[in-house]
Amino acid sequence: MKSRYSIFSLARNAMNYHKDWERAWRSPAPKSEYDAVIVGAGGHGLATAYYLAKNHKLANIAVVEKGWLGGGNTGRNTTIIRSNYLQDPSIAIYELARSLYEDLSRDLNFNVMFSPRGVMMLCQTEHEFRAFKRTAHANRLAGLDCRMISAEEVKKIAPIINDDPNCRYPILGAYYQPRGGTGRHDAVAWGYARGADSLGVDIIQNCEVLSIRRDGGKVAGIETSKGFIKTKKIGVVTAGHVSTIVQTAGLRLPIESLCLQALVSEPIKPVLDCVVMANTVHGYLSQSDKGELVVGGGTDPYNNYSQRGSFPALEHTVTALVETFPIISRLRMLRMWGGIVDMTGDRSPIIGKTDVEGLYVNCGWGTGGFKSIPGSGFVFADTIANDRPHPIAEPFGLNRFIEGRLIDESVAAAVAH
Amino acid sequence: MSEAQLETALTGREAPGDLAIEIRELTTRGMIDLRGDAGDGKFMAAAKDVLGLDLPTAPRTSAAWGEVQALWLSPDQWLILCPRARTEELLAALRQALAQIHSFAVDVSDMRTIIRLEGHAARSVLLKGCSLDLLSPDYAAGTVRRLRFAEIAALLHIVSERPDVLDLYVFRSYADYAWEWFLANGRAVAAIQPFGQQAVPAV
Amino acid sequence: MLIVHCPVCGAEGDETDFHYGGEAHIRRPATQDPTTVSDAAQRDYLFMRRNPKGLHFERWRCDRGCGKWFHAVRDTVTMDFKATYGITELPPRELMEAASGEWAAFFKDKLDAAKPSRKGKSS
Amino acid sequence: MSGKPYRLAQGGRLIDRSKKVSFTFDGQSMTGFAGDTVASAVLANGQRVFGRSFKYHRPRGVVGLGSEEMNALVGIGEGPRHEPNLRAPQVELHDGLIAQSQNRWPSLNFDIGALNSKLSRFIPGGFYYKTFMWPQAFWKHVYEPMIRRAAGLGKAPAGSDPDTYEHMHAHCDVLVIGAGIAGLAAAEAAQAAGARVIICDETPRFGGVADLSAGTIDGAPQLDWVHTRAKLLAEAGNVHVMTRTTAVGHWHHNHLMLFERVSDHDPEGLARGTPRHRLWKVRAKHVILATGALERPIAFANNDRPGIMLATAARGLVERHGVAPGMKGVVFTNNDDAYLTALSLKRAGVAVAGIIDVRQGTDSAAARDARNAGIEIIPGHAIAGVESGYGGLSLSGVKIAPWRKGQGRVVNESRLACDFIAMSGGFNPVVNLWCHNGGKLTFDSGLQSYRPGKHHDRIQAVGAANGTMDLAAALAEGYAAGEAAVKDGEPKAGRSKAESAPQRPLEPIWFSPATGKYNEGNKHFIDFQNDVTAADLELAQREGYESVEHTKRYTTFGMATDQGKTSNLNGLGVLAEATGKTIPEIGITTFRPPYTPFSFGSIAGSLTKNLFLPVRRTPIFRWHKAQNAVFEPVGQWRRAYTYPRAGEDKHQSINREILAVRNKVGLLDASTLGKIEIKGPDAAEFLDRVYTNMFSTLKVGRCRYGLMMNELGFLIDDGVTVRLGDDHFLMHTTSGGADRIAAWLEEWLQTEWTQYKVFVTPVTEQWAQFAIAGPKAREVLSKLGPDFDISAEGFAHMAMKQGKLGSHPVRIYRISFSGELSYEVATPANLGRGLWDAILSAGAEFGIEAYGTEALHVLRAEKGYIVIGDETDGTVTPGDVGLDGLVSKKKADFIGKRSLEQSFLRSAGRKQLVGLLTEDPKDVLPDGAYAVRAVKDKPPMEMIGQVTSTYYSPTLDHSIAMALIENGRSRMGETLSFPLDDKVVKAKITDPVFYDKEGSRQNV
Repeated sequence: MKSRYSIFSLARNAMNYHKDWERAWRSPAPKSEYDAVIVGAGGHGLATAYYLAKNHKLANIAVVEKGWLGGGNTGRNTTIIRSNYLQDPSIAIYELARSLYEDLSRDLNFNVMFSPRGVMMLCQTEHEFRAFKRTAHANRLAGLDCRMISAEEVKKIAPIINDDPNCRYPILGAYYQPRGGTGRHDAVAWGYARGADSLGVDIIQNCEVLSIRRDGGKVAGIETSKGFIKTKKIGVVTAGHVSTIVQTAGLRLPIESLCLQALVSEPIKPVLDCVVMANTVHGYLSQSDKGELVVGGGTDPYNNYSQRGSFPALEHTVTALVETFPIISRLRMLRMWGGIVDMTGDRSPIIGKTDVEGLYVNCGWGTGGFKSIPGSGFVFADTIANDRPHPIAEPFGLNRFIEGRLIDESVAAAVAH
Repeated sequence: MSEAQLETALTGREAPGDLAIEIRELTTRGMIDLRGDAGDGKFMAAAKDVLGLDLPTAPRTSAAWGEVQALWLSPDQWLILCPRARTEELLAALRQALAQIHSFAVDVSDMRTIIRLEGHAARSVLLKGCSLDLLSPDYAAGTVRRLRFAEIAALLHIVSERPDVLDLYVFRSYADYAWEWFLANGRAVAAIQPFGQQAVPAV
Repeated sequence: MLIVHCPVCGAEGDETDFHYGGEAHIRRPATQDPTTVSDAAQRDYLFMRRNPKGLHFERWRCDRGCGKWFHAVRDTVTMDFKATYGITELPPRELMEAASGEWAAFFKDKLDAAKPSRKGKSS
Repeated sequence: MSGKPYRLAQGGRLIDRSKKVSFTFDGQSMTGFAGDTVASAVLANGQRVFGRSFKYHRPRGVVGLGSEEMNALVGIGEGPRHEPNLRAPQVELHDGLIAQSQNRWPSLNFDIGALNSKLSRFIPGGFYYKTFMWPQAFWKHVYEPMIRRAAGLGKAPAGSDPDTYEHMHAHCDVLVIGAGIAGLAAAEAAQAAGARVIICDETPRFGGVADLSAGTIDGAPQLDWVHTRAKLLAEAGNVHVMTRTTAVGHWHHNHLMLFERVSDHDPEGLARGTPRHRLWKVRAKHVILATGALERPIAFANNDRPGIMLATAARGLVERHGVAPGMKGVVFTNNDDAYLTALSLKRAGVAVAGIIDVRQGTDSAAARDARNAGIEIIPGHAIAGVESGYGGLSLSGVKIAPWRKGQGRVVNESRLACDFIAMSGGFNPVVNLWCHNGGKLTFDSGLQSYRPGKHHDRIQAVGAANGTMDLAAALAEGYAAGEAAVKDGEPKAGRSKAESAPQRPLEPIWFSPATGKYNEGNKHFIDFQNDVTAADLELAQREGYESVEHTKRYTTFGMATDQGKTSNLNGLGVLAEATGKTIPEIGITTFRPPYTPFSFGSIAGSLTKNLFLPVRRTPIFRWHKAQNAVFEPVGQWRRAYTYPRAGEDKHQSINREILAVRNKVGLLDASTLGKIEIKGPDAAEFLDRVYTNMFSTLKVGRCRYGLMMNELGFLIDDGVTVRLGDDHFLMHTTSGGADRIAAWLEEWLQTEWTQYKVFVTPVTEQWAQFAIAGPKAREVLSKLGPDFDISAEGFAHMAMKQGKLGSHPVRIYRISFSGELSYEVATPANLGRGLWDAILSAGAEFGIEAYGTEALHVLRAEKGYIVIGDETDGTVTPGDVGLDGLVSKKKADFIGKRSLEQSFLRSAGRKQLVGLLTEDPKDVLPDGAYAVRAVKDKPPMEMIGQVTSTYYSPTLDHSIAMALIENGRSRMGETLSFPLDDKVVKAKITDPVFYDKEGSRQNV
């Protein structure tokens, strides 16, 4: 077990100019065999390993990572955490994740800076208003702490919002989850990494998986850039790169990889103390602890592995936000970037077993990955350990595409008449 | 019942004096959307009989015969322009001539609003809202191009050059938006002279 | 922002002047007789997608031009368009040969079928 | 403020001493000259501290020459025109300018936040991950607000931006970024070959650092050459020249954004209405990067004190603005370039205590010149620390010591008195744009920096941006690139020749040890703005944050507003030394757009307020507006929702409108309905494919309601389609679906059923379309003078007619969405307003009233008609909404048919559409309320379905609702519970048709 982080350890180390801090995680060479191997050391993969070790007492686990841990979408998102979804399966997994986030810093002894500053989803058309009212009823009966708030309350919570009733899309109200918020994305990966490492998990960075070796209908192990690793259980958690990996085991997935972009402004003193999502105009905004305004947009439409998107996707988002938050007009964009997200046909994730024994996938989180990390890792670990889907994971199985049991959250926004 | 009153999308709108270009709505033009197979000789001949012109088959071109013009829209689609008063007659003639040929002609005179832009700054103003290479020789007089213009779909017809006369066709419901866009982006004080003679930069 | 070229009308423009239509060459099994289509075949048609890192064969529409659909071959890493071709056509032979992974498997029988026989050559 | 003579008596080629300019800094009135920057003018006034750093709140002054500035960030302007975080050396001074320092409280010289500096020992890089975890609630309420307040730099403006912005698009053959020597040469060569050229420079001037560099072109000063080239390009005709324009990003297929600051320097222009910023979207066939190089600072202890700046910055102040960086300076360098600064200072009469050069020996042209000018050179030495006054606000001297690479501690230290330091650790080519779209870099050991490597786009780097530091070589490289960029171009430019003295190679210095124990307590800043020190980087390594990305994120190095322009390579150098690796082995973080931050206003351009998104208006829009209609956005349309009269609220007016339709007659503007004409021999068969129900059997002149599914088997649209002829149909779609469905039909025709001979032409906007609905509808119609039979027999329900109503040509459909006798009349859009007015006057005697979309919705709900998007949400099948009868059993195939067979879509327990009547007729169920299987004290409760539409029906004087309820159709009569926040509403399941179940009213 690692020595604990605290204000006291910080003070103690300060006396010695911080020369004695331990490594947050080891840098082990791969063993020849593990009980389970997780492919992908992003938030989801590391959380899976952590819970496998913690909840299911599997000690002989490795997480293999092509690059550096947390270097993919975990470190590229806009860090929003919320669970106010419409469909029951989504509510269950995202609320599990959100509630784990509440206590994650203490659980991991690593400050992941979960900041339940509230998430507001603006209602800017009557149709959107009605759709969110429906979600609000569903969430209330599911036991979530969420409520509709008036345009006046919106203005009180986010004073910089454009409350002109004659603007293009006046604010009619909002759907508000007070215990939603943000977290520090890197810290989530690092915290899980440190936690998993301290429970004996080998995190093997700079180790690319070349293929999955099958033994008939079962997995036999993985070929990696650091040699063959034998294992009976493989959990693939590689987001946009999942298709290419499972393809080596002869498996197809209903996944497409798209580029999702985000940007931050230069840092300014606090102006916004909650997360605001404006779905009608496609933009969302929050302010980081450093003072940067964090902006997320939509995906480019076409398959893309380049981590570089097109300017128009963000241009539309920024234009919408200038309209919604007029003061940002004179602020400046500091940095924009893209991540490769894995989209399924119903834009909900896939968690579960595959047709190959011992091969499990956890992918398709699309644009919703960060907020789900603890819940995703929790149920995926349970699924791998027990070789059957965790009840919360069950609806997200691959079978739904055969049965037509889709979990489509975007449909609620369908507009017609 | 009295004569039907015409109220176009921009009726009553007048351009302010502070613009770098002249803009106005053209209200007396009839339009027919004509579909047919350009590879079908019978279709082309029948159309020519009625319109007096060869339907242009080269992409983004136009043809004219007297007061009738044909703008290429697609390999199987043209926009026929004529005086508004002649639309009905021309449409009837087309339908009759094309009765036995797989084709379709429909009156769309009211579907689009035509905004005419005139002046040497016409292209540079338009370039504030569209990404076409309007300064290249590809956009000589007669050129027709569908485009994305300031968030809306439009059709551009280069009527003549030096000085530029440009017709911008937008769907009727967007006419106000397009007009407002020109008022904001066409202001003389914001005029740009791309290329050509430039002020010498400081050193 | 990509520049897309329409093989039908020759228009070239920003990607936003075009509409991306997803994976190319997906056969709709139900068009013949829906009753013969298995659940798995229907799932494959609706949801399973080739998601290559590299050459991808896809559909686009010349949205702000001639309105016609066409096919394109694009590298999903460099974003380079390698070719465009008609909406009812197969890609150029060399690009079918250059395809990898699931696409290579898909084109294999097409390449075999299109292989000129010796006899055909000499006659 | 002191009256120290920082403004030199002469010199400063850019300032006009005859034009005094007044401005304020932190409320203090100051003066400068035209041609000053905020940096030069404030420094000339003796003010050295410009702001406080991000974490430790240490005082900071000017470091850079231009956009690399990371310390002297100021807020400019007031109120809604305030702009934070501007780099002082980039801000051009103008009369009345208001500048404010940032990140300090209460004042710049006395800042409470500087306490952090005292505590700095306890808050190393990444400290916040290790603490603030207890108690849990304190993070959100105590710790985080504290951190947020302390961070953040400048303040946001107050209020909405009064200025305008715009976009501009341009295409060119060659885009040259940077108008220094190499860039100008490239532009000249390309334009001479006939190419369309755009050349832009971030600064207000062409010439780059030609005025600060050694060497001549064609035997004359470089500036002479720059003058002639600037004129030549501006007058060439095929060149667009731009100053104050930053190329901020490079995207796929040579798409670039150029950010032009049109009026920031020109408040008068702004007042006249010139745009403030303009964003150029440029498509270039070829890009030439001539972005130069940026000087590196050197990491020595307390290297952040005000008065310590880059050597080029010091030179720029003297040469361009006639401002002395201090009274007496030292130059600290590892290369020859900084010697020019010493010479500049000396020439200007500023004392130079010496040039401290880490390199051994003095055998170079630069050293000779320095010695000849009487400047002492101290070779083989480095700065080991600085002496500073109270609070670090001023500098009094430096400690120097012999330099040996890799030594841990300093010996033989000596002291030099000085009040400023000009430092140069070498130069980094500006490769940011090279990398934005995936260009690779290669490490250049001569420069000890990265320069451009491979790139898959047509882009080339020249001059210093390419690592070519020699003047003659840079010039030649510029010419060659300009010519190469133009494929068929003939080289026409007469080539100029440059000459400059050869330079001695630099010696890398990434870290200069301090006095005392190695690395303890001294701050060697790497990222100045974010307060990241060499020790922080080493700590990150020790803790296992080994990847350079980890180090960056853990310490925040390179993440400040300069995005690592000055810190990046120094950080890599420190990491390399700390780990015993080479710099390339350390790796490099990715450069992302933008190169320098640019305004969100420029990204939005003119598309704000009334231009933000288009509003679509129907031909009757002006009338609606004149009636003070309440509008509802439907897609991009604005539709009249209701027309409240004086003294009415919305509910009253909606009820009045409903009753008018039920009892008299109403008029609805339905122009937004999608209209698509479909013609061809296969049109009927095609419609059979796209609708769930049969259309080939429809008779000419008749209308039929149709349902459309997607391939998943879910409803996506509905509407009435009319058969105009054997091979000719008119399809109506939902308003929101018009464009989507037209494109959908084209897609199927072009890509799947290519054998069909069918033309699809959308004609939505050709027609103004109105519903005349109500018992008096026929009488109103009759008064309008139809030239066709409108009798009940002659014009039956679901029939259509073409003809004239008075002078108006019309298509008229006897269809009803209200359940009343109803005619939908379509007339060409430009005649629409006339017909609308005519109908109103014809209907006046029958009490006709216009009704809006909400009345329409209540009317249809009373009749149990679905609305796509209300009763359906993209997961609903025809069977779910009770329209199984409209799903053909005969047709072999239609879109979505196969998916209806999927097990979940056929499963028991699907939600089915039913009507609901609340127990209390006044109790209107809320939108989207859920019914539960059993009411419990508290959630969770199992939900069995939800309200899809809910209204108060004035017709029935009863609340009505439609709902999708699990097995709803087999539960008729059952009472369901809808638990709300404060109560449980009970409602009985009924048939969804609440009114006139027999349909007799529409069949009169």
